Amino acid sequence: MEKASARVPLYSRLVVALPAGLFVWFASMVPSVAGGEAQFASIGWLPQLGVDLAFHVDGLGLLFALLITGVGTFILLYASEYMRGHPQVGRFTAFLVAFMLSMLGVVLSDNLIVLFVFWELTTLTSFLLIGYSHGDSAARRAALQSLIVTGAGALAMLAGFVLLGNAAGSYSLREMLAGDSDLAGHPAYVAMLVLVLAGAFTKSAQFPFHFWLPNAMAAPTPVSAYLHSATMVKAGVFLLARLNPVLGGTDEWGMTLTGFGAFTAVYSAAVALTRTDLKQILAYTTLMALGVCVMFIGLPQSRGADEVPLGAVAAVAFVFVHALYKAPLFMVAGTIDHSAGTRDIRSLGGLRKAMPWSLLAAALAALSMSGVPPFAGFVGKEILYSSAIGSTYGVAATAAIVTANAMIVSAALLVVAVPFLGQSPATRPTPHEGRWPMWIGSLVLGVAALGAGLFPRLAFEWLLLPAAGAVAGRQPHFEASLWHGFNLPFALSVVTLSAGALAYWQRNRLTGALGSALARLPVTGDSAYDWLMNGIARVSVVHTRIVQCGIQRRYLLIVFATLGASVLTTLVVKGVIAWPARIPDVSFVEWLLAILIAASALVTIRSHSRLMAIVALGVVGTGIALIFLLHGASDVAMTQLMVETLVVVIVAMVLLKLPGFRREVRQTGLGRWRDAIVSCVVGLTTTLVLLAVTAEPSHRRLTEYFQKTAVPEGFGANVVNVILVDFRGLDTLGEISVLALAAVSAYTLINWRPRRSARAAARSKAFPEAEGAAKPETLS
Amino acid sequence: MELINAALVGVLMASSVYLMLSRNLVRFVLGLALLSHAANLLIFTGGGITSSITSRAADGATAESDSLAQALILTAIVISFSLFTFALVLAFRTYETLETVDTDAMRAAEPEPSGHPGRTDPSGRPS
Amino acid sequence: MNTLVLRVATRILLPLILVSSIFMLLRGHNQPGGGFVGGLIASIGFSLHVFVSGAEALRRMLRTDPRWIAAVGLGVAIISGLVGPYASGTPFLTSAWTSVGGVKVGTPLVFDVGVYLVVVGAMLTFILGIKEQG
Amino acid sequence: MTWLVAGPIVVPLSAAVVTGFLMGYGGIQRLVSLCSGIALFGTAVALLTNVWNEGVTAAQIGNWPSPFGITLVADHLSAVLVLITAIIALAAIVYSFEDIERRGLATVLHPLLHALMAGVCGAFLAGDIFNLYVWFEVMLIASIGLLVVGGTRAQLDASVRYAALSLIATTLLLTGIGLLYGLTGTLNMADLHLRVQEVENEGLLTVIAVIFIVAFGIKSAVFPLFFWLPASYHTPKVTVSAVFSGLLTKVGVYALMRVFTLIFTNDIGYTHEILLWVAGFTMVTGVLGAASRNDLRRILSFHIVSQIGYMIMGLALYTPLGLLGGIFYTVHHIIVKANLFFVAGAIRRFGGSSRLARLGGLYRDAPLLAALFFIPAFSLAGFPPLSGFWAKFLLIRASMDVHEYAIAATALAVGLLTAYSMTKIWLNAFWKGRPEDAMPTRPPSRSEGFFLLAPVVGLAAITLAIGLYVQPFYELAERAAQELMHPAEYVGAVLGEDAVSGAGPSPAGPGGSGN
Repeated sequence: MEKASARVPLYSRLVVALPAGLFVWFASMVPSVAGGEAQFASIGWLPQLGVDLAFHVDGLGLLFALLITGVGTFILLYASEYMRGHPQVGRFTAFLVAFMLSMLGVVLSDNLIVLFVFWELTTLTSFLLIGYSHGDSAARRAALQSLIVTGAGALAMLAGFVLLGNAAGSYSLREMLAGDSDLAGHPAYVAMLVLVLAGAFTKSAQFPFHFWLPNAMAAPTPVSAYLHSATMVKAGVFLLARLNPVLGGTDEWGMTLTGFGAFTAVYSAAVALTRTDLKQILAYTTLMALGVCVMFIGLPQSRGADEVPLGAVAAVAFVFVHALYKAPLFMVAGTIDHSAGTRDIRSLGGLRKAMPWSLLAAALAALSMSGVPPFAGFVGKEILYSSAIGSTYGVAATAAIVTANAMIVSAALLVVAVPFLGQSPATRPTPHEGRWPMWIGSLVLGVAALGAGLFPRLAFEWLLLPAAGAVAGRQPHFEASLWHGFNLPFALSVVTLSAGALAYWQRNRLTGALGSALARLPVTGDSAYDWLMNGIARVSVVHTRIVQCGIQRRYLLIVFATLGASVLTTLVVKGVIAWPARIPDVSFVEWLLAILIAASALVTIRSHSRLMAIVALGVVGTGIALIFLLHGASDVAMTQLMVETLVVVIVAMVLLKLPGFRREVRQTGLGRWRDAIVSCVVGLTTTLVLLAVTAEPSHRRLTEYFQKTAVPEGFGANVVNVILVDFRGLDTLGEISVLALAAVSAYTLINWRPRRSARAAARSKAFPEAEGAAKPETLS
Repeated sequence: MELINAALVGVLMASSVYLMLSRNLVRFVLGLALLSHAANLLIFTGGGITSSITSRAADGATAESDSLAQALILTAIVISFSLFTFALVLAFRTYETLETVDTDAMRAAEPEPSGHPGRTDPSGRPS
Repeated sequence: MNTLVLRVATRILLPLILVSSIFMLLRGHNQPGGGFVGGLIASIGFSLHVFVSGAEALRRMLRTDPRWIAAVGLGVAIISGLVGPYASGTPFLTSAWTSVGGVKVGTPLVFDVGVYLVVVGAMLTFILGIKEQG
Repeated sequence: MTWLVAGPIVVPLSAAVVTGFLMGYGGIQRLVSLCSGIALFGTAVALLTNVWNEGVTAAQIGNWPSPFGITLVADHLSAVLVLITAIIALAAIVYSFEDIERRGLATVLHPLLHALMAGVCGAFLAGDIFNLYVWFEVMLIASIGLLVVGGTRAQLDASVRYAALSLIATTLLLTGIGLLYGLTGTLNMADLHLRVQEVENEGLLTVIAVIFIVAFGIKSAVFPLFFWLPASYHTPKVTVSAVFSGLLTKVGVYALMRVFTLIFTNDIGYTHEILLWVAGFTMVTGVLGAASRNDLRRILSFHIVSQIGYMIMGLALYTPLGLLGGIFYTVHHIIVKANLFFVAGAIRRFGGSSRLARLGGLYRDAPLLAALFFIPAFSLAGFPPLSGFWAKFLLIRASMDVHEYAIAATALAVGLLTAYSMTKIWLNAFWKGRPEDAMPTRPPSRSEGFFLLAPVVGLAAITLAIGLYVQPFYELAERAAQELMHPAEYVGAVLGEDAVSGAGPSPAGPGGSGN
C-alpha cells in the first residue's frame, strides 16, 4: 500500500500553512472574545430576502473554529504523509481544504441560510472524500449513503430554517437572540423543532440515523479522523448548541435531545465493544460522544439548583475533550494500518517497540478518553456527572452516562492496549514507526489534553465558558478545577473506571453477550436504508412502466381522457352548459351539408378500405369548404378546396404505398367501447363549449376596423387578403415558414437514410440504443 | 345555425379522436386531418357567423362573416396542411424503416432496452 | 393514365393554370384570391404535370430545386418587410406604397409574391420528394 | 426601439433562409451560422438592456395600432428568456461543429436550428395570442425536423410519438384561441386582459382556461400529458436534444405563465389550484421516471419533466415570490439542463456509451469532464452555492409563506431524489471502474476538446455566476415577476397608458365601438 519511494508533492506540505495560519488568527481573537466582544462582519448576498454573508465570531464559533483549524493543521500534515504515492492526491487535498473552509463557514455564519449553504458544502465535500477509494463499491455506497441521509436531513432543516426565519422575522442568529419573539409559543414551533432536529440528528448521526457514519469509515483515515471525529459530525451538535437559546428551554426540546442523545450514547458504546476493526471501534465511540453532546445540550437542569447552566458547560467541555483525544486515536489507527497492514485487533499486538511515538500519543489520548486524572477527559467527565446528577432526569441520566462512559473506558483499552501491549501475533510483516508527520500531530494533541487537564481554569476561562455562554444564552459562573474533592461525581468516576477495566478484563464474555443481543435486533438502520432505496427503485420502475409504457395509443387515450374529463368537469362545476334559447332556422342546404359531412366522417372511421377513407375525407373537406362559401368566406372556401385537392393527391400518393387497414389487429370490444366513450366525451364537450361561446354577445370591433381601414390605408378591397399580408403579416410570415420548413424536413426525411451495412443493421436491431453513435450519413 | 355547426364540430372532433386512438398510424394521420377541420370550423362558428346571417336578413347585404376569423382560418388551414403532409411522410418513412404501421409494435425508442430493468445497483456495483 | 391525350392536354393546360394562378395572385388584394390560392393553383397544375410526365420532366422544366424556390419566397417575404421600415424607420413589416402608372404598388404585394413562391416551392418539394421515392 | 423587439425573430429567420441556401457549402454555412448566432446574442443583450432601462417595450408590427395589428412585446420575462435562448443557440452551434459531421447532417441542422430559434423567440415575444400559436407551429415543425433528421429507427419511432402529441397540443391551442376570440372578439393579449374583465359568463372563461392548461400542458410536458418527452429526447443528436431540453418545454411553461397571469386570473381558486396539483404530480412522476432509467439521456429527460413541476409550482402559487421563484427556476433550468445534455454527449464520446452499465472510469481518465458534470448536476439537485439552490430556496420559501406545506415538502423530497439520480450517474460513469469488456476511454482530440467542452465550460460558468452572485439575477426575476403580477405596465406599453387607467370602453382606435 505504501509507496515509500514516492515523493510527497510540495503543495500537500505547503497547504498545511493555511489552517495553521488561520489557527493563529483565530487564536489572536481569543482574548477579545473571552472578554465578551464578539467579532462581526457582513456583506449583502441576497439582501432582499435577508440573506447576508454575515459572520459572527463568538465564544462558541471561536471554539469550533480553533478546533477545526487546529486539528486540521495536524490532519493535513498527517495526510500529506499518509497519502504518499496514492493517485489523485491533489484532488484529495483540495477537497479536504474545501471541507475545512466549509466547516469554518458553518460555525461562523450568523445567517441561517448561509449556514445552510456551508452545511451542504460540507455534505458535498465529504461525499467526495468518503468516495475517495472509488474503485471500491463499499466506498461508493458509503458516499452515496452519507449524501442521502445527511442530504435528506438538510432539506428538512432548510424547511425548518424558512419557518424559523418567518417566525422570527430574520435569518440572522444575532437578531433572533436579540429579538423578543416568543418562538416557543409559536404555532409552528413543533414543526420547526422536528425539521431542524432532523437536520442536526442526521448530520450528527444520532440514532436511528447513525448507520452512515460507521460505513463512512471506508474513507482514508485522515478523512475519518477529521470529518468523523473532530468536525463534520460535530456540525449537528454545533447547530443544536447554536440554536439552544433560540429554540431550547422547552419540554419538547429537552426530552427529545436527552432521549435521543442518551440512547445513542449507550447503544453505540455497546456496539463499539463488539467491533474488531480499529476504525469501527473508534467510529462507534464517536457516535457515543455525539450522543453525549446532544444529550447534554438538551438536558434540563432541575429548578432550585444553582443558576449555573451546567448542561451547556458539560456539552461544550466534552466537545473540546473529545476532539483532543479522538483525532489522535484515529491518526494512530491509520498509522498502525499503514505499517502493520491491518486494522483488525485480533491480528494486532506488540507494536510498542516498533512504534514508540505512536504508543505515547495513543496512550495520552486513551487516558484522556477514559477520564483518568489529570487529563482533560477527567475534568470533562466530572462536569458531565455533576450536570447529570443535577438534572431533571437525575437518576436515569446519570445511569445512562455512567454506563456509556464505562464502556468507553473499555473501548479505550481495546484500541490501545491490544495493539501495542498485547501478544504479537505470529505472522505479520514487520511493523515500523511512521515518519514524523504521522505521529507529531497526535502527540501534540495528546499533550494538549494533558495540559488542559492540568490547567483547567485556563481552558475554561478563555475558551469553554464563553462558548458555554453562547449555548446557554447567558454567561455561566463556573469555577473549573481538576480536583473537587471526594464527592458523588468522583465516586462515579471511580465506578466508571473500575467497571471499564472489569469489562475489558471480561471482554470476551461481554462482547459475546452484547454481540448476540445486537444480532437479535430485527432491523438495523443500514438494512432499513437498503430497504428504502430498493423500494424507491422498485416503485419507480413499476410506476414508470405504467405511465411511460411506450404504447402511443395509451398516451393518446390518457391525453384525450384528461382533456375530456377536465373540460366536462369544469363545465358542470361552473354551470356553463347552456342550450340555445331559440330553435335556429336552418336552411335545407345547411342541413344537407351537415349530414353529408357527418356521414362522411363516420365513413372515414368505419371504412376498411383506404380508398374509401380518402374519398370520405375529401368529402368532409369539400363540405366544410362549402359551409365557408355559404357564409361568404370565399377566400377561405377557395383555399380549402385547393388544399383538399392537394391533400387527396398527396394522400393517395403516400397512402397507397402503405399497408391497408385490414392488417390492423382489431381492437377488443371493450377497448373499442372505451375509445368510443372518450371520443364522444371530447366531441360533446367541444360542442357544449362552442355553444356556450356562441351564446355570448359577439364583438366585431376588430373586423369593423379592418373593413374601415383596408381600402384607405391598406389599399386593398379584399379585407381578408389585406389582413393576411398587411394587418397580420407576421402571422403569415410564420405560416409560410412552417410550410417551407415542413417541405424541407419532409424532403430530407425521405431522402436521407443512414447508410448501414448488413452487420450494422443486425446489430442495431439487437441494440437499438447503440444507433447513431458513429455512423456515416449521406444525402442520397 | 350555430347549433348545427357546433354539433358538426363535435362529430368531427369525436371522429378524429376515435381515429387517433387506433393503433394504425395511417388512421391516426387521417384523424389528424379531421381534427384540423374541426378546429377550423370551430373558429368559423365561434368567430361569429351567426351575426352575418342576421345581418343578411336585416339589410340584405352580401353575406360577410367575420373577416379576421377568415384570415385566421386561412392561416390555420395552411399550417395544418403543412403539418399533415409532413406527418404523412413521417408515417411513410416510419413504415419503411420499422416495417410496420402498428404503433403498438413500434418499440425502437421505448422502453429502455435493459436486461435487468431497474436492477442496476445505485452504487454502481457490477451486478 | 399516361396517354397521349392527357399529355397534350397537360401541355396546353399547364400554361393556362399557371397564368390563372398568377392572375389569382395579382388580383388577390382586391378580390378573392391572393398568394395562397395562387400558389395552390400553380401547385395543382404542376402536380398534374408530374402525374402525366413524371418527376424528371418537372425537374427539367423548373431547372432548379423547388426547395430553393421556397427559400427564395421566404427571403422575399422577409425583405419586403424590411424595405418599408428601412425607408421610414417604422416597425418591421410596415408597408410602403408607391404608384406606378396609376396602380398602387406596395410591399404587401411583394410579400404576397413571397407567399406564392413559398407555397409553390413547398408543394413541389413535397410532391417531388414523395414521387421520386420509389 | 421597436427594431430590437422584432430582431430576435428576424435575425434567426433570415439566418435560416441564408443557411438554407448554403446547404451545399459546409464551411461557409458554419461560419454564417455562427455569425448569426452571435448576432442573435447581440440583439438579445441589447433588448434586455433596453427593457432593463426603459421597462416594457412593445413594437406594433406593420405600424398598425394595437389591438388591430400584431404586437410584439418584450417585458423582463420575455427579454431574459430570449437572451437565454440566444445563449443556448450559440452553445449548440459551437457544439455541433464537432458533434455533427460538416458535410452530413449539419447542412440541414443549421437552417432548422435557426428556424427553431425564430419560433422560440417569436413565442416569447408574441403579444398576440394567435401569433403565439403561429410561433408554436414554427417551433414544432422545426423541432420535428431536427428530431428526425438522421432517420434511425429510434428517431423515427420517437418522432411519431412527438409529432402525434405535439400536433394534438397545437390544434387544441388553436381551438382554445378560437373560443377565446369568439368570446372576447380580440386576440391581442393586453387587450384580452381588459376584455376578459367584461365577460359576464366567467364560468365559460374558466372552461376555456382549462383547455389552455391542457394545450400548454402537453407542450410543457406536465403530468399526465408528458409522454412525448421521455419518449423522444434521448434519440436525436446530442446538439439537438440539448437545445430541446433547454428550450422547448420552457416555451410551454412561459406560455402558461403569460396566459395565467395576464388573461385567466378570474378564477384563481380553481385554475391555479389545478396547476398546483399538476405541479406536484409532475415533480414526483418525473423524478420517479428518472430513478427508473439507466441511460444518461433518458435519466436527464425525465428530470426535465420533474423540474417543469417546480416552474409550474411557482406560477400556481401566484404570489410575487412564487412567480419570481418560478422564473428564476426556469432560467436556471434552461442553462443547467442544456449543459447536462452537452456533458452527456461528451461522456458518450469519450466513454463510448451513454448507458450507465457500459460506462465507468471517467473520474480517473477525464477529471475535467468530471468537474464539468459535477457543477450542473449538483446545481440541478439544488446544492448550494449553485444556481439550483437559490431556485429551490425561493420556491420553498414562497410556498411556505402562503402555507402550502404539502407542495413544499414534495419539492424538497423530489430535490433529494434528484440528488440521488445525479449521484447515480456520478457513481456509475465516473467512480465505478470501467466494465471489463468496454473499450478503453479515448482522450479527446484538440478539436473535440474545444468544441465539445467550450459550451459546457461557458454554461457552467453561468451556473456558478448565478449561484455566487445571485442578487442581480434575483432582481431581474423580481422585476419580471412584478410585471406578471401587475400587468398594468404591460398593458400600458401595448395599448397606451389610457387603456390602463380607463379600463373602460376601448382603447383609442377608429373602430372602437366596444361591444
